[in-house]
Amino acid sequence: MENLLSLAADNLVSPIILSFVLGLTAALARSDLTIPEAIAKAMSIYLLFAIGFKGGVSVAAHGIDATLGLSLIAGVILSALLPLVAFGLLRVLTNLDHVNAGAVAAHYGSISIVTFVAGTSVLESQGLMYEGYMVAVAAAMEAPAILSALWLISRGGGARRMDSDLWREIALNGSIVLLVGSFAIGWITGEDGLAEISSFVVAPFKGVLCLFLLDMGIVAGRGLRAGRGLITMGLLGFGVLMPLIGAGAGLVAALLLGLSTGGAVLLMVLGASASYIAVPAAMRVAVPEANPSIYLTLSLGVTFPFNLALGLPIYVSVARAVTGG
Amino acid sequence: MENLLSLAADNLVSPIILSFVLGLTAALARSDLTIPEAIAKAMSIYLLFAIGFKGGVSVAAHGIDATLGLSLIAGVILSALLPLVAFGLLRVLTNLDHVNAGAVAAHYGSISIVTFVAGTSVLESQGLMYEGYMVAVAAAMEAPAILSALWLISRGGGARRMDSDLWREIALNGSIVLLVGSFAIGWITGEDGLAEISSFVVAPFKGVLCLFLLDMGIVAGRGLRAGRGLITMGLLGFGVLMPLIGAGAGLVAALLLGLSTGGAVLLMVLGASASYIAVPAAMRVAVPEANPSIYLTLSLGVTFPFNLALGLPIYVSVARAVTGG
Amino acid sequence: MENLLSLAADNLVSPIILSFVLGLTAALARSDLTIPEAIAKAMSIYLLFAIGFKGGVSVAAHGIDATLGLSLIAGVILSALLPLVAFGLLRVLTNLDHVNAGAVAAHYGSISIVTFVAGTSVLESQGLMYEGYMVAVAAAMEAPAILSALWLISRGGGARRMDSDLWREIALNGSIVLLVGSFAIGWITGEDGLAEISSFVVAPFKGVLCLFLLDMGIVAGRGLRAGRGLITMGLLGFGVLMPLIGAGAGLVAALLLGLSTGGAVLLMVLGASASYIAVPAAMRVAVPEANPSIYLTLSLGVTFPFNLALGLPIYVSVARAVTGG
Amino acid sequence: MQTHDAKRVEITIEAIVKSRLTDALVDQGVTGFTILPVLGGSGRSGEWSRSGQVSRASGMVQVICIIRPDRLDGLLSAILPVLDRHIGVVSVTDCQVLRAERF
Amino acid sequence: MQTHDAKRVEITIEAIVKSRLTDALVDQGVTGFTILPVLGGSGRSGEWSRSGQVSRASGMVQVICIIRPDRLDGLLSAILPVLDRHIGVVSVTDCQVLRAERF
Amino acid sequence: MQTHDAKRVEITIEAIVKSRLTDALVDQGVTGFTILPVLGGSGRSGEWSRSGQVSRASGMVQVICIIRPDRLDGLLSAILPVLDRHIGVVSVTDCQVLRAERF
Ligand SMILES: Nc1ncnc2c1ncn2[C@@H]1O[C@H](COP(=O)(O)O)[C@@H](O)[C@H]1O
Ligand SMILES: Nc1ncnc2c1ncn2[C@@H]1O[C@H](COP(=O)(O)O)[C@@H](O)[C@H]1O
Ligand SMILES: Nc1ncnc2c1ncn2[C@@H]1O[C@H](COP(=O)(O)O)[C@@H](O)[C@H]1O
Ligand code: NA
Ligand code: NA
Ligand code: NA
Repeated sequence: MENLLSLAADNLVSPIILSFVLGLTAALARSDLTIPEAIAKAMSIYLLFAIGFKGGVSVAAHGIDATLGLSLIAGVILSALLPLVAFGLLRVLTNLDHVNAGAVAAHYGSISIVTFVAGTSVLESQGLMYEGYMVAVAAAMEAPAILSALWLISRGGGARRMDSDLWREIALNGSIVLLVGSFAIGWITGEDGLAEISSFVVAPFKGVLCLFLLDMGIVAGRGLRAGRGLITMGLLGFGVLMPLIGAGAGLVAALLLGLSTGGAVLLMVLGASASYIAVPAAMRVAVPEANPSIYLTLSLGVTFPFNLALGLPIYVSVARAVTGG
Repeated sequence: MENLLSLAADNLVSPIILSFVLGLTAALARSDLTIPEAIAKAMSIYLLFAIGFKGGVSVAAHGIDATLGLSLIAGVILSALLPLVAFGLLRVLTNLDHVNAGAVAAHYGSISIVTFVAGTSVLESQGLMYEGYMVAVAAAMEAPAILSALWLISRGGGARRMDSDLWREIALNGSIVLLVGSFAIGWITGEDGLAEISSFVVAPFKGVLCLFLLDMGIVAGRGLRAGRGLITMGLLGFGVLMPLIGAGAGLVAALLLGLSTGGAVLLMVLGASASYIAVPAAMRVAVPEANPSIYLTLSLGVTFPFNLALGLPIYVSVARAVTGG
Repeated sequence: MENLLSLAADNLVSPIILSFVLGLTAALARSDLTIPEAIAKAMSIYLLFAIGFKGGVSVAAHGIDATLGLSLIAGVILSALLPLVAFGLLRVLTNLDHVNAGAVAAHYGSISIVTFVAGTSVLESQGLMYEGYMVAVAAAMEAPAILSALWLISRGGGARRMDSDLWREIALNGSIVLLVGSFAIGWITGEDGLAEISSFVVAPFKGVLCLFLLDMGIVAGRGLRAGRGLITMGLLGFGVLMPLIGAGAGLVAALLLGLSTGGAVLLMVLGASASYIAVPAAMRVAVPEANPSIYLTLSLGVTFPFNLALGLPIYVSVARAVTGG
Repeated sequence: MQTHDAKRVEITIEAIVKSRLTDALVDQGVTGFTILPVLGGSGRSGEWSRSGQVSRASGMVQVICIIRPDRLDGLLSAILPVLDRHIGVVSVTDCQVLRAERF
Repeated sequence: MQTHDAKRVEITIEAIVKSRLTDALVDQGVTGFTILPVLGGSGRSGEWSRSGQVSRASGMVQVICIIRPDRLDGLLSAILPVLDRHIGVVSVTDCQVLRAERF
Repeated sequence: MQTHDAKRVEITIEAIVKSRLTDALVDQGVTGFTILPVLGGSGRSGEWSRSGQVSRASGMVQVICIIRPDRLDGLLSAILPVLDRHIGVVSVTDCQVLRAERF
């Protein structure tokens, strides 16, 4: 417990978290501080490329163990099932209609790669190892949640349009392609490849993450200001409870798979985090009736900061206690 | 004197200055070399974040001494008084009306953070230390000049509109928020924080500064071409004289405060430099009648290159001679 | 031969090539992965600045030898003559009219700086030295091809408009100015300058190159999809044959000049590569009737990947065999 | 100067369905259009701005389509299914064009 | 296709007073508008271009506002105070819109 | 509100000849115009998009020019030589402006 508190305190004074706080504060105070759209996209491309590449290199270095395939399958299952839990919870805690509830549920089954990245940072500062292929698990968890949420929504009436555009949106969206592609590049080129570009993908990584979180703070703050009226106590409760449930599910899966402590933390983070890039785009295409302010504010304004500030230290402490790592 | 000349020569052959010269030359020769707006903004965000953060870390490392508070107050006073001097000088040397003279004066009371950054580069290459909190002094000097210039203008007739938008523009403009915010982050996270992101905020810093100065050279060159007709001998004289006066005032303040040699140089630089980001924006809101070509050309096309090429070595030499550093 | 194969294999598994392949694949699969225009421009500015600067520093370090001037002249001659060869070859292999054939020919006389950069990467990984002024030769080869192609086109009827805009477009286009300017900065500031900014221009260089090639892959892939119908077998043959001819001409020139093995490789690469930045822009101004899809698809979609994947190892092997390096 | 009557259709629509919209245009035989970026806006679904956004979920574009008057109805019917499901605005203006044979 | 008369107001104005302008619009009950980025331009105060600028002092945006004809006068009077002090241009065009109930 | 008749000319043209076009405008005495960025488009020469492009060879801009009706013919003749050689589209719309003395 003491451990958890000191970890939480340590976590809160990292430049990464404080950058998010700065952005959030600036936006809530209505400062005109903004990051140009092209730069925000560039930083997200950089982070995806770097995290994918490093994951691939780590797999090349440590070899594939039997659990890789099983972990991917576990990720897919988690991603597909968590929306059902989220949907049920939303129907209990809030009065969202089934379309909006389904759209929100899709976000919580899927994952936030930035939360994942922040998790790896914490692990590194704690000296905890993790399986390199967790990046591939993250990629695998992006899409299944979308399909199961669309199924939930269509059950409630009104057939969803699953045309080829939507399939392409889901399967070939830029962030998945980049993450999987750079993972493959890292795997193929291995340690030699890393040596060539490590002063690009490793050295400045945390600094870029700071600026990216500054931007996320700004966007979240603007969203919270605009969505003030939308976020009821029920939604707020959901936004804090659901990540804990997702983390719990991730922990169970990790124990069944026999992952390392670090790997368990990351699977908890993946379960706990909610998408704010890929899923919102898919929902605009497939379920335009759903209100984007609800799912964006919830995912970016509530769950993301919760995971960043409190979730991460909790997941690390619990995983350590349970796995004895 | 010899020392000054060799310093000036050294200064002129740095990649930073030459990058500015390259941009200036390209624009004057009407090359189509341009830096996209989003990239220029990103570089300025990077520079503000890095300089603020490093300043904060340095305060965390060396502790606050009694002069911090006094230096902030001195900065505010300098920023508030210099516009009065500038205004008087403009009325003597030029025939600008009181609105345009007031708008120009606001720029010279405020500061240019890029000139400040170039100053810290010179100090580092000379091995001179400086107080980390000078960054906070820079931030404190951004705004007071605006208020005193608006007072000057309103004295001349026509009440200025000081509505809430303008207050927010002045107090919460992005560059101040970012500078102060990253200073706070640096202060809180200290050397540990720096260790985490130094390969982002320290290592590539000078290189980014080169590209940023390339862009400033381009913008200044385009401004000079467009503003050819506007810059009279009187204005030119003002653009060179005023920084010397501002540096003198900064030196006096530094001696009274008992700053280190490096700190004295930086306070001179702050006094000498003219804003080209925050103040122009505030003037467009508060004094739209003033002609932006005049103040932008003067600040960016005359005073900025003067400080960069000649001012910096002069200020270093004088500060060394006076403080014996 | 064995050597060539292993070199080719090594080359193919570098992160640089694989990033291009990733971009190409994503675009062909119609993924929405894109790099914002401003970021693509910024990366190209960074690469030009870094490569020019490093070339200049290397000249400052090793001094100018007599062959510098001769190499520049050789480059100009190569650039001026290769379009004639290309034009003839196009008239034999394809049924392009003389306007389109001339426009394509201009691209092959000129050079691709990214191919050049990829060439220097291969040389470095092979431990081969090269003359630093090859960057200046690259700059000298950008423009002459345009003039000789315009002469070819005007011979076929319809006077070309060589007005001052076009001259400026050719002589002062941003990439030449930046390359020559940063070369000069590197030359003037020398090793000292490099020490100041090497963690910007050297350390992250290859990583940025990866992302830039990712973008080039995307653009090439989109071009290939759009230009499917345009690329006949004849054009394809030209796109592969012409770089070999250009490389041959480069090799002969290198032997006459007595360049090092690495220098010979780079002159081969310059001969072999086809412009895709400067020349397309000049052609739009001077020969708007020519179809940009033809020359862009050929240069970016056929010759660039050919050089990257197969050309480079071939040129290195041949140059080693011939110069005994 | 000889000019001809035409219609200028300006469609402000979510960026994410841009290709759905242009596909509908092309299906209808409308192959000429220009796409402008949109910085931000406000409507019944609130205010939004482009800066800092990473997701493609928010963000709109403006598609401009100049056509011969007699093709207007076909165009509007073709795009209506896309517009019906997604937020967006359409305006049609009378205009004059040079070189009518291009439209 | 059933269309309705409307007015398309296009206001090119300094970016820095954008929120002042949109506040004036919202105060007047006009909550629908679209904002386009502007790359550069030229007018009585000379030529300017966006590239490389860091300061928000230069730079303009174009605010497009489609409204029912009877609301035009109110809108114009609401924005005039902002326009009077700042450089900028306004044009009003007759247009046709689908789904008039939205305006 | 007192408004005046004017013409709104919108020229979509290759970015690379932008300065050629604006020089032609200025020569003709037309010193007021606004330039909008263009993201992409489609026409007889196919579809294109701005993203990822480095070369200035592709890419278009939209030049908007509001003028007094009697100056339209002069303007069109002035820009025709540029338009003739380069791809692009021109539309002219009737509009109303405030403060006619500025145009
Ligand atoms: N009256 C209007 N005039 C101009 N643009 C509008 C108008 N109404 C809506 N828009 C644009 O369409 C988007 C979506 O509108 P809405 O569907 O009403 O939320 C807004 O963000 C604006 O960009
Ligand atoms: N006649 C015009 N047509 C289109 N845009 C104009 C016109 N006049 C001015 N503008 C735009 O308004 C800005 C300011 O104009 P001005 O106040 O005349 O300097 C210019 O930079 C242009 O972007
Ligand atoms: N009918 C049209 N409506 C709007 N824009 C068009 C139209 N035709 C062409 N354009 C624009 O002009 C560019 C060149 O057209 P084109 O010369 O037909 O290839 C296209 O890429 C579009 O941006
Ligand atoms: Na999740
Ligand atoms: Na000052
Ligand atoms: Na060549």
